[in-house]
Amino acid sequence: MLVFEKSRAGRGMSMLPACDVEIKKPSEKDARQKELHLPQMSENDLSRHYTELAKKSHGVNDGFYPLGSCTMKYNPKINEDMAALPGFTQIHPLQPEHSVQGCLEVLKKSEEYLCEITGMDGMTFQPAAGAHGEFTGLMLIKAYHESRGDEKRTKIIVPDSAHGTNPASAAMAGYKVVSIASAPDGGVDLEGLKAACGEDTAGLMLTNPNTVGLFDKNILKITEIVHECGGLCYYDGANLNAVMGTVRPGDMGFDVIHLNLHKTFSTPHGGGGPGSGPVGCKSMLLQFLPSYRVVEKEGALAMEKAEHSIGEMKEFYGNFLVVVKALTYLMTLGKEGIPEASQNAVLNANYMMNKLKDLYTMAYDEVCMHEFVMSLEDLKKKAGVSAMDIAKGLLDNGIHPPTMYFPLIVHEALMVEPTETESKEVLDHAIEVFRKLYNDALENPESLLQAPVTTPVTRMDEVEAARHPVLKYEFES
Amino acid sequence: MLVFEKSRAGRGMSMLPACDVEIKKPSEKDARQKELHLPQMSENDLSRHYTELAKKSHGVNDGFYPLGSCTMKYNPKINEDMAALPGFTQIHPLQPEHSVQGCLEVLKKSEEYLCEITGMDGMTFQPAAGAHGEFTGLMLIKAYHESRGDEKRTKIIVPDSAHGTNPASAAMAGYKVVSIASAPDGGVDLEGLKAACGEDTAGLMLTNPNTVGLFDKNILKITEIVHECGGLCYYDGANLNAVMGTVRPGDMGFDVIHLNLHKTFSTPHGGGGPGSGPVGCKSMLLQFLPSYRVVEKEGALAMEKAEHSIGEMKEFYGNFLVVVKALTYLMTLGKEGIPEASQNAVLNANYMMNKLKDLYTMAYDEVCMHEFVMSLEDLKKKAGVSAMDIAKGLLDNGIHPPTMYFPLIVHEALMVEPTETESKEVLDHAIEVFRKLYNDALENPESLLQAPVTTPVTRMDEVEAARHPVLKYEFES
Amino acid sequence: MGSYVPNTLEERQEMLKEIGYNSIDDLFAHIPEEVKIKGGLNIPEGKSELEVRREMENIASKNQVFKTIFRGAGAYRHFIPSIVNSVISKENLLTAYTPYQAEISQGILQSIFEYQTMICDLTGMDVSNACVYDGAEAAAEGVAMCQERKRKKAFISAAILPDAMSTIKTYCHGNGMEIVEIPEKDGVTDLDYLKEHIDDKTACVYIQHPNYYGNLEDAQAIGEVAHGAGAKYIMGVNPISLGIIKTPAEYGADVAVGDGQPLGLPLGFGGPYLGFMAATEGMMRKLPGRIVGQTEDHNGKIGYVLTLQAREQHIRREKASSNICSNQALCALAVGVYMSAMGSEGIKEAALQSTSKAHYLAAELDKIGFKVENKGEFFHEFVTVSEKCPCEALKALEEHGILGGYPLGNHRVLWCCTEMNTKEEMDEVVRILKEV
Amino acid sequence: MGSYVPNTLEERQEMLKEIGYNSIDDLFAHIPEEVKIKGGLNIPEGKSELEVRREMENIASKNQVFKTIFRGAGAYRHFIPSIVNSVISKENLLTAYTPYQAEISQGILQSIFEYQTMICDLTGMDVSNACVYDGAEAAAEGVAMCQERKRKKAFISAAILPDAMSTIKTYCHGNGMEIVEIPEKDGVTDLDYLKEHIDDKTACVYIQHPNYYGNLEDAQAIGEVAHGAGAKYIMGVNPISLGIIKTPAEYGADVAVGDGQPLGLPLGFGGPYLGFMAATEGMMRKLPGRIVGQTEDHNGKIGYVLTLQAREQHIRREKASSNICSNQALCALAVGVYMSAMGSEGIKEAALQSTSKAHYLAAELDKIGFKVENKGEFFHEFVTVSEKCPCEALKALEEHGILGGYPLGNHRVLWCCTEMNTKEEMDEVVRILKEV
Repeated sequence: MLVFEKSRAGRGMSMLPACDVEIKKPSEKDARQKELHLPQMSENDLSRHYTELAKKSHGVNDGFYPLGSCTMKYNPKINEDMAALPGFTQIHPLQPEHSVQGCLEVLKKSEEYLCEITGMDGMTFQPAAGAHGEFTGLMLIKAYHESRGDEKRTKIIVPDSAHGTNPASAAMAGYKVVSIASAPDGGVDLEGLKAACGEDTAGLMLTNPNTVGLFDKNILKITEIVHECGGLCYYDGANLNAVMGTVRPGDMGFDVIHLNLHKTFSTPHGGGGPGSGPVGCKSMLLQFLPSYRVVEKEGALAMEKAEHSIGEMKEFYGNFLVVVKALTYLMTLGKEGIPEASQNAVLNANYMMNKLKDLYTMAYDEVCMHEFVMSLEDLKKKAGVSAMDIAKGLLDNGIHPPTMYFPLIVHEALMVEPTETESKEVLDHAIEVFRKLYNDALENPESLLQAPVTTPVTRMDEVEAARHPVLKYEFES
Repeated sequence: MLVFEKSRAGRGMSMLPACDVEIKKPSEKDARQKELHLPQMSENDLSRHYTELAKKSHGVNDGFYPLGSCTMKYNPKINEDMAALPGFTQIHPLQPEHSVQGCLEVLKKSEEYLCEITGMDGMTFQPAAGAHGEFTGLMLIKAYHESRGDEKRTKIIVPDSAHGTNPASAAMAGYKVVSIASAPDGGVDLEGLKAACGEDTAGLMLTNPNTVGLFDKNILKITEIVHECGGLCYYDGANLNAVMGTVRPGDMGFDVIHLNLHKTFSTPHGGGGPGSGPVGCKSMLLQFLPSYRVVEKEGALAMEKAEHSIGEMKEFYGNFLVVVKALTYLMTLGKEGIPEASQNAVLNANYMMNKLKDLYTMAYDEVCMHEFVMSLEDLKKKAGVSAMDIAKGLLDNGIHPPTMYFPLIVHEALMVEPTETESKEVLDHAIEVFRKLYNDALENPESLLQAPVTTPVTRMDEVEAARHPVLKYEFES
Repeated sequence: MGSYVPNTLEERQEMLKEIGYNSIDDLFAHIPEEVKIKGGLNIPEGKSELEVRREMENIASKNQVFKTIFRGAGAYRHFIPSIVNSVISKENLLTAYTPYQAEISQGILQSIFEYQTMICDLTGMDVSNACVYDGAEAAAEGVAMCQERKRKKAFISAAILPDAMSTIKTYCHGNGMEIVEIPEKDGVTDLDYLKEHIDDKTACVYIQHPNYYGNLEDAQAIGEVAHGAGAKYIMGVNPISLGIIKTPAEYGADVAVGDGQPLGLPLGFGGPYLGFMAATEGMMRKLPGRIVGQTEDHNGKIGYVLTLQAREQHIRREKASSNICSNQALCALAVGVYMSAMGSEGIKEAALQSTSKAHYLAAELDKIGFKVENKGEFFHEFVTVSEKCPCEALKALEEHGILGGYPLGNHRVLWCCTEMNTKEEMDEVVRILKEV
Repeated sequence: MGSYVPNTLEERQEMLKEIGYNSIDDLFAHIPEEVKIKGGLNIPEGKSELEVRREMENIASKNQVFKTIFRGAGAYRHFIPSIVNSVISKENLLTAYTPYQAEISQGILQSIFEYQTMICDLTGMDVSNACVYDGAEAAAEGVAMCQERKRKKAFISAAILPDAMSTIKTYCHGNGMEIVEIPEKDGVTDLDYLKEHIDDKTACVYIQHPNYYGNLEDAQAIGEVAHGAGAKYIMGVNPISLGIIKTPAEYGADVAVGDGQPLGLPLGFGGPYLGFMAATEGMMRKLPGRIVGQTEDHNGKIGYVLTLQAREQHIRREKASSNICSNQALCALAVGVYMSAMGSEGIKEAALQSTSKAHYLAAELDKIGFKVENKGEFFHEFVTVSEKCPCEALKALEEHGILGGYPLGNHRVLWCCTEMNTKEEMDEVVRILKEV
């Protein structure tokens, strides 16, 4: 039942005292005319409403969540406590600098950690999410070429295995997208790349390890090819959890990177956000960064604007409280913990892959990084059970499904990312469920076509939802 | 699965830094020999363990909880926030007085509010729960008689409808319990009381409204009879939610009272505690109070011990953080809110009772206070369905059962206390469910004998549990 | 060192052995040696929870928490009911991903559907998306969604939040739209300038209402000018103000955007906040970001799903209406809880008290030489101008634990009041300022 | 006025009408007029949430929060992992009643069963109850449960927490047991006195270990004396110390009690804390309070229930082993989370660091004239004696945000260290004291 259906005229909670100054109302000309229909609830009813909604939701805390390319790792409790400190939550973004030295220290320390981890020279925390970071990074590339009077660079090269945000971000930055096909091994096809590169190339956007979970062995060659034609290299940090502490994008030849603090650095996804997508870059791009960077000045921390800033990407300094959570995590893991996390993410993925590959067809049968992609094309042909059906079968077993139908270059794809915070028992249990579902698919396909049956609702009619959109509750009056 | 079964040797969380001083171990003679078997868990596994346990629990926040005599009202969120303020949680109980003025103010303000509500002259917050308060109150009565050299008063009169804690507390205080039968109308039988009273009477313990939910119309007469024989009158505050703001125990002739802050004043029950059972008394008993009272001295607040204190009932000053929650509630409701709460508790109870009484037999068919008692004796005879079976049927409908088989003077009793924080819709739904179950009992009794079927476990074998007690997990080593 | 990896060294070895490897290094063997880090990362060693807590608390203590705040300028301290944080701390909601798997995400989806309804109710618009990053970014997305093949010019009022102006410019530098700043005149948008310069290449006109200086614009007239030229009309609004001030719909806007921070989100040194976006029915498919719709499951049970995904990046890639993927979902949840807890009456009251207190403070400051610049109606912000630089005055307030208004240059201060400010506090400000 | 009543005035009227009444007063008509309050309660009017929050925060701010604490004496500041509060804030656990309805209380029941197991593991005893109010009350209940028809005398060491001594006396004044205080000699229980006075009327001997002064007692020997006289042996123990110090079982105790506060509960100005009680198998049915046992449901599924209820007040009334009803369940949950988060190694480490730091501080204080009185082994508390009154010294520490030891009279101070105290802090104490 919607909160509006639970609302009763005249109910409510007592939040504010009576006004202690003379009441000033807006003039008739500017006074609101339409009545408001916000819920009128007792606190008990409202609280129970959200208790109910929470019961119909599923988070990492409820169980295994191997959602490929999303890095659904455990969200440590201390992160939340630190981000809830009044010394952070109650700070106005426009307080005088001397009164926000703690906030500036958070940004400075986070930049130091993350620049060292990525091999970059500086970083902005303004971008609010990964896609926002991509757009920011591309605007830096744009500013770079413009600053050199290099106006002809109008194209961004994007592999066909990329996340949809990559081409979308390039388009927002006003670039034409050149899509290049992947090599049979899932990596960048060097010849294709060379052919695409030219004096109109602004840059390349790459995810490495790529979206099929493989580290591109030609990585140095790739960035070299792009640099040779005058383009810059953009690193999509979505998969950093696979390699942090082992390799650094900066050392692989990348000039700009965005990170997803809500993936790699353990801040929760919150049902879709807020995330944080800081963008790091090499020194020649620092002058273009948006927002402020924190610098030391006369023994105190100060905010400094870049000389040729691309301008703001949003208000203030980014999703600051999310950065607090990530810094807490960085300080906790530190020098040894960062590589330990990625090593175990990779181990867990390879363990699961190897324990499933006799049944499920792996898109690429080699060592994977932190995630792997299976193709259910065969199974679909054999049994009429699709990747979607297997995914829905997992729901009935308390496991969140892998990412479905991505990357687009693999048919009937399921992309599995266990993360390092899952134990062997959890993986073994999931392996067992996956194997059982495979057998179910062969022996009793109908059971999967009907799945899920244990969830609050069964499969939804998405076509109808899009065809006749009902996007809000209609009030009677 | 128990947490111990999820434990794996070598796992764990990193809580403490290395020791920064020389390590000092106890000598061999006093060194622990037996190995510890505490869980070894990752934070993710531990966190999910308790997520699981929480899912197998049911609180007020999950739905209607009409548990008679327990006053399961809504627990406001602001109470929890206030009790979590570092300015309260991080205060050592033995700090100098000038550094705990805020804590003392909490105790002082709470005493002022509660003394006015109960009509008492002073209060101690040391008792940790209702039963602890009862024992405290009886020790005050004992001290009173002893201080007068009145050694012959060895008996406490308790009606047979009383909570079990009443006679148990009297026994702990070294009193012999004189149980008096209730009058047919559920109240105190005046003649029986007179007969029981004598020069060996230390006092009377009474709940009013009583445990069948009725206000004793003879209340002034009752306390007068006890006083006349030289006894004191103890008020069990369990049912204060019915009358606060309308009558005051002090005005009814009571000399001592305990309150249940976790019932009447909205602090949560926590799965069985912590509660808080402050004890208030009339002026002649103040000199015997345990712990400290807060007084004003030279413009500051100070702690003062009673001259002839009965001694401590526990450490320090009681469940202080629970008192913080109750004070938050008291301040929120205030002068008009306190009677409003009790009026609506009574209205809700009468509403439900009247909507059920054509089907269910009410133990006393008159205006009830904040709760009412039904007897299912007839139904049991007719259909073989007991109070227990109806209770279990409620579980399958998402409603917490009423208190079962209490008070003892009503057979097959179900005692329903809706509280004031439930809306008409919630009551109407519950009424519907109760009526449906009644019909089920007649038409399909088997369905109730098997209930519940939707819960994590079905009915438990309690006999076996008590006969062959398994009270802990047995480790293998 | 802290670690969230459950498996012990032995278990890792066991797992490796089971899948035919000797060491973890084997799994990284295919990575070219020359890019591998030599000698480890140059960052501090990991720390125990006790140390991290101690260090973070120490860092937080270096910030000054003001008990009393009269500063807004884009971030507003309103009352946040306890129930808001209680709800958003629920881990099933906090630790979930974007609700792609509708069957186990009905709680989150329903909360977004409710949020969309409330935003529509508040703004009077037909449709709302599930939120974007913040008010400034919502403004930029709003301008972008009005772009048409033959209309690539956007008129932006100069009297808007500077960060919003800058963000719009950044986005437009990306998507190729031309920005024309409509100058400010007497604290409001210069309507004459707009009338004079608007043309048939104009995609949209954007104003903020109340504007950066707290003033109400002649919002109806501006909309008429925009529509007269065939352009869309976008209003950036303060959501609290909508409790008592005309809705964008009532002023004739096609798109309404704003920052949801005043609706239950803490100041948090600037974020996370939330950008809300609502539009007329006709612009529904141009909205960026997630949208939740109602539908039925296979058994006919009502439920909710992410819908109209054909607009989005994961389907349309470079042809998407925006690249947005993660938004500020948990903030939208907080906003939903806030609006439910306050209710219609609560929001109205917050609005009424905010503006009433601002008018009281303005009058009092005016009396002591901080002359109020605002000429027409203003909501809960206003600008004072004084002969002397206000730096001394603001410093004096700071020393009393009061964050005064936001200095605009050397003589002007932008003040803000909300329902959190008491008369007592305001009288204290006046007393302190008199003494300076 | 704040209110948590959902029903509006109209709804109340409607409900009254439906059941045949005109007004709420009708429902109270049977209450004698002469006892009714005239003119309402004399308490302040109700307040909005904003006002209540403001006032309570203001009250809390009148307390001084010490960053550094060297005071114990019954309340100890140990590290509390973040996960502890995260778990006990879950509302299904927080807002539930005592788990009488086992079918919907398996989570709470299992958590208690786990708690009981951990307490048994920590103390080495056979059975544990589900907790009582706190350490002092647990001691009093422990003494009471040893009473036998012909044994009504209890020997109590004078070297225990004063509140525990007082509580034991109060309880014994109620139940009629005679208390004999065993004097303290050189900071420990006078064994010779006990040997001399114990007799066949003695029900039990109670000591605290480590005792009030931090000293380890000759616990083995005391137990042998007790048992030699046919009496029960009760030990009050600090649970953290059990990480490294012999268990009560190893010393031969029949009953072990203590305060669980060090295991994850905040100082909280003295409560809520938790009293744990464990005993040998033979004394199982004498334990007061709730006990959870494992059993099966009708389908053979393992589950948990409240058991051995024949001991309890709601069944046995005046013949119950105790009157306890509500206990400190949520605190027991916190203790369970704490012990799981710390694990065996964590508890050992906390114990080891606490004692190591106490020995460091003792040595340093001894050097500067605060002579350490403790003669034998001590755990994490110790007593210094100085010629001058320590009041000046403690005040100086206070001014630096340090809560020093607890003054015992005019020359002695009882100090405490835990893993929370750094060497740096201790060196600062010494530096400050030197200057006084």
